[in-house]
Amino acid sequence: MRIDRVLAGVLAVMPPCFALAQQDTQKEIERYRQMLQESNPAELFEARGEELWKTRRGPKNASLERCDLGLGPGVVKGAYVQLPRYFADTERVQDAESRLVTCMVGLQGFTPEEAKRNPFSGTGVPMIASDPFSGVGRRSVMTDLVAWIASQSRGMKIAPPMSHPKERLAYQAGERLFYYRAGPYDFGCVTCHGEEGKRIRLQNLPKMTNAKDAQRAFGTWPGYRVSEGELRSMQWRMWECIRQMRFPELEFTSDASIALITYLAKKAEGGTFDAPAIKR
Amino acid sequence: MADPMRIRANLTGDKVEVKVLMAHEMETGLRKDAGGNAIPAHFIRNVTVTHGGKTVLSAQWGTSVSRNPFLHFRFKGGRPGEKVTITWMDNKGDKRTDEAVIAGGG
Amino acid sequence: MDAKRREVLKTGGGVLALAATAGIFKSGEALAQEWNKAAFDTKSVAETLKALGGGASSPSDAVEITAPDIAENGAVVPIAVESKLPKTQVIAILIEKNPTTLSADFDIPAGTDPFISTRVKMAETSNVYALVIADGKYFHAMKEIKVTIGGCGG
Amino acid sequence: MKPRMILALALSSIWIAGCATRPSDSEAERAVAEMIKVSFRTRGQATIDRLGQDDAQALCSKHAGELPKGVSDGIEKAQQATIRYPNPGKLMGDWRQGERIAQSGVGKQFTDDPARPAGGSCYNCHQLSKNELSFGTIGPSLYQFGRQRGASEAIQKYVYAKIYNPEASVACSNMPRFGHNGVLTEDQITHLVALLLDPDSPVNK
Repeated sequence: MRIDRVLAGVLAVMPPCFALAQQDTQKEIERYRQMLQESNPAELFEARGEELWKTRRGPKNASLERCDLGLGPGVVKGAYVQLPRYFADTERVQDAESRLVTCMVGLQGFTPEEAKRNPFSGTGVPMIASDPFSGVGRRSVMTDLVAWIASQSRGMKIAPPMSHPKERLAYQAGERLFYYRAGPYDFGCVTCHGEEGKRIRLQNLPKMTNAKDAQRAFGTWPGYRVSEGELRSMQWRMWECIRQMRFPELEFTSDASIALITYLAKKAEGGTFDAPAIKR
Repeated sequence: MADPMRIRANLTGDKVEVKVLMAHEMETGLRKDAGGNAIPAHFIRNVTVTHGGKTVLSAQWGTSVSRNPFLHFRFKGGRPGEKVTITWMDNKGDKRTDEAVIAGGG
Repeated sequence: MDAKRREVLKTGGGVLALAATAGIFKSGEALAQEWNKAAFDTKSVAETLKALGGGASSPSDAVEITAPDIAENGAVVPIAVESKLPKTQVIAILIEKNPTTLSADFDIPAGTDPFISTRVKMAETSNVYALVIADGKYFHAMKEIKVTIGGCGG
Repeated sequence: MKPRMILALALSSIWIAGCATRPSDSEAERAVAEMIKVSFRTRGQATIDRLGQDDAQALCSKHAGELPKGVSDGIEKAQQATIRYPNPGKLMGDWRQGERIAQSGVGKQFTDDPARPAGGSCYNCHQLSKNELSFGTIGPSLYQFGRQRGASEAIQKYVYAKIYNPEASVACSNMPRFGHNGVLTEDQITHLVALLLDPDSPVNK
């Protein structure tokens, strides 16, 4: 991206005392983030998810214990870090959430609409005018399950498979979507995630084409968002970015969402997975 | 029914270090929904922690304790294998009690 | 803290009334589920202090607040309070500019460290007070915590 | 929305064509076009036609990261022609209103009330007033912007144009074309001009 030649000069003349104040702000924000690490309410969601995995539900009164997340029926350990991947039974590349939809439909007998009905906790519909993503305690089975499944890959290396042509196609499509600019604000993912060391307000932005940034970003979703008091999944992260880009609504588990996640997972390859994390 | 708490109780030196997470909305009563209607306050008001029949901490909370509350404190006199019992009660009268076994030593 | 003790403290406030509380404090178990509505409705530090039975409180270096100078989000502000004052009975957290001032109030029985760590909501940048009752006297520490605007919204 | 909307996607690829193990460029392009059709839905004011691109958006997507000089010159020239200035003498509004607009990040999201005016989201990317610690760094700092440049009519026009359509001076700028895309009104932009240039504005303190 080109630097604005006319305005760039301003940076050079900032008084030094101010530069110091900014450093202090950054340092204190870091300290705040450090203090949050002491305890992560994501645990509460993980515990519910583990319970839900074993609970018989749906018209078929079945649990999800035989759900195949890519490593064989019922194997949860390490599954999340090897997603998205191609599944022969659905002939699709799927991420954790879309695979859970498949299992809820196939094993438990829900309709796809039922399985997707309440994808994000608290937010089936925006409940709070001033704070649209902070619902009033609407639980999401999907979110709870994903929290637990992700937690079972903690400490493992991010390793999305790329051997199937459809996996590579999803990656390539995701890359194109990443650079796709549209809408009334001319935004694309690249607007915020194309340069190193940038911020929105005080939030640091990962540069997704940089392995270290991508590893840290991908490796910390799902995350418990303290600002919302909710656990947020990678599907939600995509949905929310797309909303803020002023695009129409990204459909839950849609091909575009999975393509973007595939692109990010591949960029983050080799990083250590450390989610569900706790975030601002 | 309210969700279980996540309680960690570890003996460190001669003190039991207790860390607890509670699943609760802690709704302030000051927020409005999309239709402009106030969302009623819903929050934990009382927390009691006991060990061996003795109260080791009791608290009263207002609406400004964060959602999914976290609490960390230390008390003397607990041994590994003994239980710490925590009860919370909210303004609607909902209650939840959970126990944790004191771990470790060291 | 039980309501009866507060009532005593409120009406008295002097040495005599404080002495009388010692006995009631021990029998607090039965009243453990009491909730001091009057205190939680207060809208200033002075009112809260009064509602908690204190006439005045002295600043003390023996009360320490551990919290960030700047909170990235006001919905969750980690705050720890430690008192080095002997016979610490109560630790309360007050947030001056919140719609209601008193956030939390902890009874510290003998044998429990005069230390509390929790997370509170802050509506805006504000002074945060840790109020400690030790041996019947009121002490406090104060710290300003800045709350920043996060995200793209606002 | 845009006068020249093109729905066909023309995106570049960094992959070497002809590599047998990878899907071809055209295959990936077809996949993206199909995904865009099936993966989004209209919600509130964020209608599905927002995914269509005008020439500038399509070219910036296509040449992301490596914009050839000829293309950027072409975009800037075309975008310059879009700028509509207010009447002379009306370029500077009220910096106080400007500060509120700069602070507000709402507008055009499907969760926003379309009846409410959009904000400028300025602090999301720029430092402006010294008092606001929470500012982004995607754009350059604008602190003391007017103090260094004065507030001549030429500068006012420059700032107005920059907010109205930043791509007129920098093709594929990260900054939205606030005026051209109808996000901010003429009045709102003049308030932002004042925020940057008025000697009394906190930006210049």
